[in-house]
Amino acid sequence: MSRLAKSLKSFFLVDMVRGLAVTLRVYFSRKVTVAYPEKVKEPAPRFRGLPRLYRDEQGEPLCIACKACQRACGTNCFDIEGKKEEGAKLMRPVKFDWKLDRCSFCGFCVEVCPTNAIRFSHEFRLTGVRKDGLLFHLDEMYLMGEDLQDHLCGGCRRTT
Amino acid sequence: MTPFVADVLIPVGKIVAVILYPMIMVVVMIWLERRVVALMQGRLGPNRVGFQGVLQPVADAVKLFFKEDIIQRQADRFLFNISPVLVMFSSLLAFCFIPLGEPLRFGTYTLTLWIAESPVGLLIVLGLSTISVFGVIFGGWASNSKYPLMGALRSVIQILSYEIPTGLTVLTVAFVARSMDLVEIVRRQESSGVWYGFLMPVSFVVFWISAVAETNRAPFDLPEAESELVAGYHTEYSGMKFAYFYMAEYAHMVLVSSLVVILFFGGWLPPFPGVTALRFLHAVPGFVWYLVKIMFFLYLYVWIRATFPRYRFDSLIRLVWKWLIPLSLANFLIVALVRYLL
Amino acid sequence: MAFREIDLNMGPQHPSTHGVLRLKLAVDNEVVLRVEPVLGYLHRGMEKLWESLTYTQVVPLTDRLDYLASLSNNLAYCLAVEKLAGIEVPKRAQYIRVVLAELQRLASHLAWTGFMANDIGAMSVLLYGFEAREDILDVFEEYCGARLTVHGIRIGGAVRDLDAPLIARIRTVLERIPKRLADIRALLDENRIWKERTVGIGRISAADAIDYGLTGPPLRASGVAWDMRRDIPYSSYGDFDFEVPLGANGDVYDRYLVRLEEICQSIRIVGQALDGLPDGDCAARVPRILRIPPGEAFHTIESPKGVLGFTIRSNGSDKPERVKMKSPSFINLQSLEHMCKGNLFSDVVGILGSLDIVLGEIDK
Amino acid sequence: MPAALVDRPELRKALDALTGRFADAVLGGAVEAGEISVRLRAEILAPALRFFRDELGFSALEDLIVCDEYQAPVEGGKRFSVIYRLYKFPGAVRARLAVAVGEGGSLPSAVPVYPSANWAEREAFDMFGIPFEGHPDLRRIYMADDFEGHPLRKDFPLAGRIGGL
Repeated sequence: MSRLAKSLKSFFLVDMVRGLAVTLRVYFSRKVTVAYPEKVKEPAPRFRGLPRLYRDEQGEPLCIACKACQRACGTNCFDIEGKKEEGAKLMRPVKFDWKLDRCSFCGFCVEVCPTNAIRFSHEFRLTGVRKDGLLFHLDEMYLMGEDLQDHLCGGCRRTT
Repeated sequence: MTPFVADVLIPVGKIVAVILYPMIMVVVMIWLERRVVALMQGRLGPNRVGFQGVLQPVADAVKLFFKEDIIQRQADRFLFNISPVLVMFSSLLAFCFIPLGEPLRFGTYTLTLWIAESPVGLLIVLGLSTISVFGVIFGGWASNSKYPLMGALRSVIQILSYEIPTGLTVLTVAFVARSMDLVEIVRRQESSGVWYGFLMPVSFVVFWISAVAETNRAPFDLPEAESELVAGYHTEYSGMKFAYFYMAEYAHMVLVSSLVVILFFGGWLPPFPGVTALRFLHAVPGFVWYLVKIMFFLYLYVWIRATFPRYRFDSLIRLVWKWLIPLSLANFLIVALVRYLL
Repeated sequence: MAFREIDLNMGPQHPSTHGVLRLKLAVDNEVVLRVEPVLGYLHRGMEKLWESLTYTQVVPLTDRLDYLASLSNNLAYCLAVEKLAGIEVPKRAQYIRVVLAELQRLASHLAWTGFMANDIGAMSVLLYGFEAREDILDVFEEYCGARLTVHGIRIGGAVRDLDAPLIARIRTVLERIPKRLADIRALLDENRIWKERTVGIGRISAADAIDYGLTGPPLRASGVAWDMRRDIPYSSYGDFDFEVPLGANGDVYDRYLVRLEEICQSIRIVGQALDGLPDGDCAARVPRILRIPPGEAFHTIESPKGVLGFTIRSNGSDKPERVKMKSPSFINLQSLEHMCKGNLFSDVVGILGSLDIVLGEIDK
Repeated sequence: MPAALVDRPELRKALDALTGRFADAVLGGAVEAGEISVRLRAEILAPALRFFRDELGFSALEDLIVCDEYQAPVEGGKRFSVIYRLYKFPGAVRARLAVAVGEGGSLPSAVPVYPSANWAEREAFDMFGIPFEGHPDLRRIYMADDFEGHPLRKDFPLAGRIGGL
């Protein structure tokens, strides 16, 4: 570029006008953010939300209290106790405490589970209003996700 | 019309109006700024409170109103309290001299759309708006804290430096209009048929740049550069005192936009006042034209803020002393010469 | 009038110290005389913690070091463990790792561009950079379910295979980034204010940069061609054709240009890796409880911030004896005082931003 | 294996030069996986670093690693081994220098040779309590100044502080 063109460009603020044009174009173009509580960006299918215990089609719990997740967990989220009822074939958990405040959502528990009992839900709202609200017991582990919003923060509950 | 109405009610009404008008503009401006900046960044911006978030500034004000008013122990209480008032007062007072339109006639009574008209209105407005620098330096110094002090020092140097090109460009307008009366300047633009902004583009550009700098707005917002000085001279302020500084900044922007419109863009005149084919534009009330023009410049403020990085302090001062002052001086001489010859 | 020297505390709560860094500044009016970074506000004792975890359990914690480039941390740690344990990683897994690591570099550099511009005052660029980064985070979410602390690379390979829809998605993302980048460049490259704030600021010569141990883009901006991807290739980086962009002046503007050029190079690398994705497994078979005979391994990678290295010592058990991390931000931050001395206070913000530090990595 | 990591004769030559220079102060040396690995007596650390930098051209200090050999003390009961990793470029050659230091003993600072050792040594001092003589500013870097103990030592508890929670 010749010096003259350069100084002319500089004098007529060409660089500034180019910048202004960019912001003006974005002003009229599509917006990226969404109005959150009304519109929710759906998490990806593999999203690692709150982990949840699942039951099989007959409503039987899948968890056999093998504690594989407890051993795999690097942050000691789990406190599991199992018991074999008289005549039952499999062990069932009687205590399944899971601590949200310790969890790092690494996914080891889900990977090691031999019966696919513990899986990630799509619940991404993790805030609680009380500290004891971050400790989940056995019955709550089956509800985790959509059904468990009372447990967590009320501020951003979905309205739809 | 009874003397009571003419001498008491109307002046009081005008005084109320001159306080309300900038305040409403400030509220609109705060909403405009947050919304437009958001849209320019691909965000939605505040859209919760009221239709499209227009009541967001009100919500902000309510929040600030109920915030704890903190005066830190080492602060100079008197100056600390007086400075937000000083800043606010200086910009509001200047609005007394800003005409909003031609006088309206109701039978025999003439209602002027300004509180005070002075043959040197232009100088008074400029002078009053500069008083705010006292508020800034008092506030920065009285906070007894380092960031506010640095912000205040920057602000003083900046405002004082940019006064020079402002004064020089304003003088060119006064030369051409042969008046310093703001109403008269608009009338001259009507009679000459061309807005001074098109007649003297250099004056306009220099005035606009200096005006942005004087209102401490991006890209010249060094006194409150948030990435460096946290919040500049009002770092230690909270609650309504902070709101005063905040509103004063926006009121100042409205004031400067009004001045630009009056000096360079024909105030309340419709576009192309001299062209007879466009006479139909006169059907729209002058005040509407006036507001539209002011809004354009307020938009420009926001647009510039959303686009540019922030100047550094030394280059800011270099810009004014090495570029704007020589440019405005040359411009001043040329205009004076042309005016003398014609 | 002589102005008294002022001690100024910048941080640990300050808009532009990028976390909880505290800078003790001594300024004469606005001129910086001394800068002393005070660290430790985010110190979590990671290295101590790792000694009590199994090799596998350490991986998700490395996410929390440089949280803007968690996959790079995963990669560095896993490569070091694999070197120590002698695990052969399948070729396909290596390519997937390259794709992930380069996407992470893109995300980190885009976020940096935004932060940096925001520090200088151009606030729209922050959002533009983040918009492009968001696309990449969406890919990560699609890939393994998390956006920021991804935990996508495991010892022995990657967490899962790249399938056709995901590959197609990555390609569209790669096409979109240059458009966003063009916007950013139009706003900054030629802008007189941006140039005034960055050209010639925070200069460091090549010799000084090496002395201070600078790595990554700040070092390359000084004209030193040191890129671990090319010099000591790991994870099949030798298969790809890319350039190592170099600066000449070693100032903030050159660091900006080097990073932008690295974004373009990363796009090239990801494209090549996707094109040449070999068949095979996405991970080697590695026992979950990994026992490694006593030994020591040191492995470095080129993370977005610089040379990131892990030294791992094993003692025959399933837990490491000692893990030492060489964090690029920690070492790069050392040269801050050298770069800031004599500059104006405003420039400290820009220079600090240009180093691209992440406190999670500095404080460990 | 990349070309950079193949055993190279010049590395062996460099190692020979080192042993020739410092003779019995070099306790062990090897060239493995493309890097020089030597174990030195702490007394010759400073001249050895200077030798590596000035004569062998290792211009950068990559990392400084301290290991607490609590269970198996090295070299006559010395508790810590300190590893200096040097890097030479172009050429991508690495060197690993290991010295042993006992509890209460000290090492000469590497800062005069490699300025980048500054914070690394402060970190080693903070985490292991190894003093470096001649360091310009040896203070704790992560922990608070009044913190007791050195967290990365093996006898420091994982949770809590010295002397209980």
